Amino acid sequence: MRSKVESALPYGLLAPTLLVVVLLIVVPIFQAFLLAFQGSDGGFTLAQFQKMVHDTAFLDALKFTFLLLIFIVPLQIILALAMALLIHKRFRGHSIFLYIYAIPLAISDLAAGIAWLSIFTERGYLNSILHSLGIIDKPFLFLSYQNLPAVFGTIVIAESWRATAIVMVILLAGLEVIPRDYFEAADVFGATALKRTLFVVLPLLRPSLQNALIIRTIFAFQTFSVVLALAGRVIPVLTGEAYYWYAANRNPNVAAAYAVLVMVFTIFITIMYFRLLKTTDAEAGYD
Amino acid sequence: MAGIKFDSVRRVFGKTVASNDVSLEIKDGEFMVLLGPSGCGKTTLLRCLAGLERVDGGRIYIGDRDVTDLAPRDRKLAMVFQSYAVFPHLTVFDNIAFGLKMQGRPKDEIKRRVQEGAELLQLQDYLARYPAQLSGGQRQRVAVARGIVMQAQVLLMDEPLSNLDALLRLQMRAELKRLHAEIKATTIYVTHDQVEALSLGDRIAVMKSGRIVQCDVPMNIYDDPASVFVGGFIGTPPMNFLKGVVSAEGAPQVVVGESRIAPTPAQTPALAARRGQPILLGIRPENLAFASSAQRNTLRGHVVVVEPLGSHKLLTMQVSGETIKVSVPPDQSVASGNDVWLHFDADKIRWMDAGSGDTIH
Amino acid sequence: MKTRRLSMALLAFAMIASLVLSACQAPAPTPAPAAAAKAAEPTNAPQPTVAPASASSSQSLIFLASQLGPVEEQEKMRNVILKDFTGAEVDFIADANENVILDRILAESKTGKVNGSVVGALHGAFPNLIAANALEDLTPLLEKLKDRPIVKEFLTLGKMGTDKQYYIPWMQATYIMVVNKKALQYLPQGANVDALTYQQLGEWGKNIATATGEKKLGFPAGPTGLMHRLTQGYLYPSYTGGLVTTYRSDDAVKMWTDFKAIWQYANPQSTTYNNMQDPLLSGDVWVALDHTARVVNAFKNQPDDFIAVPAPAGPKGRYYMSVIAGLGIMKGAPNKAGAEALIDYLTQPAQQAATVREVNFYPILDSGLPTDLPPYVKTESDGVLKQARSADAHVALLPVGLGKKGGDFNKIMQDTFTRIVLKDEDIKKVLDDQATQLNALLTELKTPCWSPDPVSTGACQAK
Amino acid sequence: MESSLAISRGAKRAPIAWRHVRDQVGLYGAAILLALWTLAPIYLIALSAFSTKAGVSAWPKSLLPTNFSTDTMQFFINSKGVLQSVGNSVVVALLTIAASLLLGAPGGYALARFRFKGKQTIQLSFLISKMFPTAILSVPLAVTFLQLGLYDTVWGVALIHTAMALPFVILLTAGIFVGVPRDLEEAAQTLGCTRMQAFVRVVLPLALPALAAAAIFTFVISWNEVFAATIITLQHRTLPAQVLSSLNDSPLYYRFAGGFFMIVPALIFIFLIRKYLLNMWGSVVR
Repeated sequence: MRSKVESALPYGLLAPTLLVVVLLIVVPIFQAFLLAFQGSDGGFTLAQFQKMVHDTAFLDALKFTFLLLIFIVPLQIILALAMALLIHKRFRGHSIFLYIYAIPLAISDLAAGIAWLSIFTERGYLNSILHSLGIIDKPFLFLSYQNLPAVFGTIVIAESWRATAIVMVILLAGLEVIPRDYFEAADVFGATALKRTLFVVLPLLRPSLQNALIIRTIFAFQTFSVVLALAGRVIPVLTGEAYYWYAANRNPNVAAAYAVLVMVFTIFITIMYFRLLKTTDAEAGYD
Repeated sequence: MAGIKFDSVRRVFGKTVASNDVSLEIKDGEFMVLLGPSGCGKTTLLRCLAGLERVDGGRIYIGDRDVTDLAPRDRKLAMVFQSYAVFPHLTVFDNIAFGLKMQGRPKDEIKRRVQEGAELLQLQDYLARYPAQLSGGQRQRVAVARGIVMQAQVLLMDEPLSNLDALLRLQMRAELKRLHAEIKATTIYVTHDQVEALSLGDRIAVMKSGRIVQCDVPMNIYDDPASVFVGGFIGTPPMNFLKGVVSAEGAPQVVVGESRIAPTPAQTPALAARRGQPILLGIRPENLAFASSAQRNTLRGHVVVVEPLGSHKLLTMQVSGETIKVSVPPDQSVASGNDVWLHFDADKIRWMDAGSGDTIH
Repeated sequence: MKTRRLSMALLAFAMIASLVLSACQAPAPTPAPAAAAKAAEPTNAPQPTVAPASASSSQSLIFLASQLGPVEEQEKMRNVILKDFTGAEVDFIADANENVILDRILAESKTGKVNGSVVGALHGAFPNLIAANALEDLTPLLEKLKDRPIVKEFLTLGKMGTDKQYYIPWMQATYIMVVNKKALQYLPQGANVDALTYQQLGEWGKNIATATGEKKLGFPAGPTGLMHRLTQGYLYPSYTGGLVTTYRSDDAVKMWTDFKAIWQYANPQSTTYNNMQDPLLSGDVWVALDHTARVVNAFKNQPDDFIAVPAPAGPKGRYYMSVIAGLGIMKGAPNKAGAEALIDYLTQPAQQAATVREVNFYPILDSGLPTDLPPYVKTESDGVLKQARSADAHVALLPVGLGKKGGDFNKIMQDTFTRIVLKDEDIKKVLDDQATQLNALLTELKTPCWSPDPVSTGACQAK
Repeated sequence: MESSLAISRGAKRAPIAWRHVRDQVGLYGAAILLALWTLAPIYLIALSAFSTKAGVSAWPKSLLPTNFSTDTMQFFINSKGVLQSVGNSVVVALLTIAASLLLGAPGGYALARFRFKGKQTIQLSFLISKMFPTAILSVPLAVTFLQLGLYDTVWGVALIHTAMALPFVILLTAGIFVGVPRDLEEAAQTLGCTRMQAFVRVVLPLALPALAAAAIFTFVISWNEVFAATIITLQHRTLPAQVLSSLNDSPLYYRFAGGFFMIVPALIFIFLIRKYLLNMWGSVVR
């Protein structure tokens, strides 16, 4: 009797959370799926997806979403790793730097978009600096639709700024649980800083990297405020299009189709991360 | 050619002086054990040598190179960590080969040397495995093999056996001794286990609070401890200490409780200089024996506990109000509650200053 | 241990505080900035034609508006324009995103839990609300207001093609051109800044670019900019005399060709501009076309630098869009008497004058503009008047009767612009594609043509 | 006694270790560079928020507060709805903390302490629940909330935020409870505590600082959430929703003021939880 209660306990403890999440997240997701597959007559249709695929912005949105992922994620990992490795050295005053590096963690993308717009716009701070240094005499148009690589670059920078903090915190937390002996062993056995990072730190950080990558990818697929602020819709992204279809075009069905697509991609990439970064059974010690 | 010299090495952590101007020379090929209780600074000294810890003062030399400011990788040494630090993401082979790979050795050389190292430590069958698939003892061997294949002039070991169970420790101890005989690298071995120290070391440096209090060959450390600290740290059970007073008149004798103990002629002048002063008498448990009656150099003792240990019986006794340990042959008949006479040879006694604890010569 | 206690206490405090705070969600008192209070000049005490029921004077009234969303405008509305209204305690709720307000109205009307009383929205939003049966017929109220010189055409629009009066005209706005005085020296030879053509606009931009090396024309083509309104109400009618019917006509091809030429001299950041006042103020742009409310801060902050001029003319004349906002009353409104009093109040000459003075929306009364306008409003209204009084001026209206599909319609316009101008696709092909979509949409909606397209019996179609 | 032992009393000072100096310079140089990179946008938006209107559109812009003015900031703070929305944001966030910790912490404890069937599935489904764009998720929710009468109430927003925060709270609290040694809890049980008492008297006090940090993290999630708040509220706007709706079409200087106003709490929140950042996320890693 008692063991029955015991074995039911974890489910009991999880029940309230599951209930809320199911009612407020899972059911709406399900409803959104319905919307995406529903025609105006209420029957099943793929028309919403056809409409989405044939939309002018669709291919660009697909392209830029993945391009941003490809550019931002590695850049963030490198930046975050640099920050985490620095803090990990526990030098005098490292806690101040940890605080500073972590600040963007709590800054919303809405505010981040406004901040970076003030930097990159034609008569913004970056051009002011370049101008006063005498590097340019006319403002450079970072946000010109005719110079997509530049616009893209500003987005990569702004997004990297905003979301590096979470990666840094996860990686640093991961570093903390790795015994320092491993790093010291690498030092003693002749590894340079670079080799140590490549051959010892990164492999040992794999679980944290996996978590960071998954969390970042989930968020990267969903951010668009910064993109919208800097590029308008010249550089469309999938979630941005979803929002645009909902808010501006008043078409929740196509919006839901975009959202479904985003979810499918996210799941797919997450599975990929699991595959790529999986510790082999032998490594984990299961024969 | 690759001796090691610590010259006034100092390392301070906040208010703790982990290494208080330590100077020590280790000869080429020597097996030096740093021994001491935890927190005595022995690991810090080792890490300073490895370059894992910065020194706050003094210099360190390997051979005639001043390595004080070199990065660990430039010091050309190998190390076995207490936790082994065997990389969990690399196979046994890759672990052993790690240092060689970092040096950029050719592939076939790496292979050959890893094979040799694996043979030396009987790891040939496990080369493809990951550390998680090995037992603790096997992982320890991997750590040692990784150090040995470097063929470094200096091999550092930081309590390498402390995580093994008693039996395995015994085996590995002998094996390390054999290995050292074979590879002849200058070795510094940190431990808090005095049995390991006595069995392995060519010399032992006993440390306390950041200083080396005695550095000598094992038997001298055991027989002739430089202080109460060393005597009380080494030996199972350690040396017994009894409080006494040097007689004020006549031939110098020491009064311990009701007994009067006469020093050897060699000890006499030193005691004569301390007439009327308190003094400590140090004697190892195995140097005490039962006597049938009071005679020269006997003490009256009361048996409190009897522990038969197979090879001998260990007694806990009260002597002039102090507790001491006595080791007697296994067939000695004795029971708790007995009052007995204890006899010892005067030349087995070590006299220590009651204030400083230093041995009086 | 200390920190543990502290955090425990903090947590407990947080929970209690949240419960207490949420329990007493009284509306926060509105701080009235001194400046705003001073700006409100003493006007004749309003004499409401509709006597408010005495009980309702303290009663609250929710006024939902899809206009005046920007924070400064909301403040003016609350602190100046509505200040003297005694008929009820007005809670003015506006949002820059029209859909938020419309959704709220539709939702309230659908669930029957009506909180809002007065609705202020653009003409184009009303069909949607009428279809949902959310609005009262205001014919009785209009009867009481018949002494007001409200422009007759606007009143007719308020009937939405029925015999019922669904809204009382509230205010109007338009799109004008704002010019930095520095640009005037580069005007093309013989061009009159008050009577430009689109072709001259292009030449002007070219002259500026040649002289300064910078492209200084500007259009609000950002994500929430109103570029599609410029296409609908200015470019298309000025070149083709219509919008839907002439969508893929040769005139339309000519229009897009000309506009592409103009766009060459537009600041390439235009695709990020949601309003034109910021780039005008920063100097990124010297010549811009936008909604009056979205350029007014340029005149306000740097009154000496800018002038307002009529939009350019095309081969078919100088078309401009008149944006009309109306006031309706929700069916089942909790405070109907107060609502009627409020509409009465807002359409009085004093409030109409205050509206243009404070928030730059123009009166719907025949009596013209008040004379006591602050200089920056005067500057802008000069341009508006010039535009309306131009010899070749014609009015275009916002799309009518698109209902929920207004977004789809705008998207077709926007996509046309994106593909032709930004992506440089073949004009004819794009127009054919988009016209097909347009026809499909309008067929589905059975929407007849609206001005400037000629009246049609069936669904409006591109030829 | 013959021994190589030689303790020299006078401490020899090491000469300046250039490697060490070089390392330190490199270390601090890199740390400061990265700090500048992080702080620059925050500084600049602060600069803009506290500039005169003319300063915001000046060219070239000064990098020093030469156009200092609190006018726009004051106007922003005094305009109707802002203070109220700050109040709403706080209430919503506190309600979210209370609800998500009360609901989520037991779940996190279950994940940390028990092995049971479906554990991985449950953990994974929490993750998957975050993969659907929030902006779109709010649409069906708004309809539901209208029917439930929760539309345009702080309760409604708090409920949605709770649902959004719960997957994180579960993961974070699970990590926190893993960090509390099981032995302590078992010791308490052998000393006569019931499971519940052991939890309340031993586990909870030990986990509390980290839980407080998790609470602040939840606060941040709620404080920054904008889409659900925008869609389901109108009169009871939270601050981000207020900024998004009323500032989007407002002139740039108000947007800067609003942006900066939203960033300030971020500075404070992270300061409060800086010590626990690693505890929280460290255990997520395992």
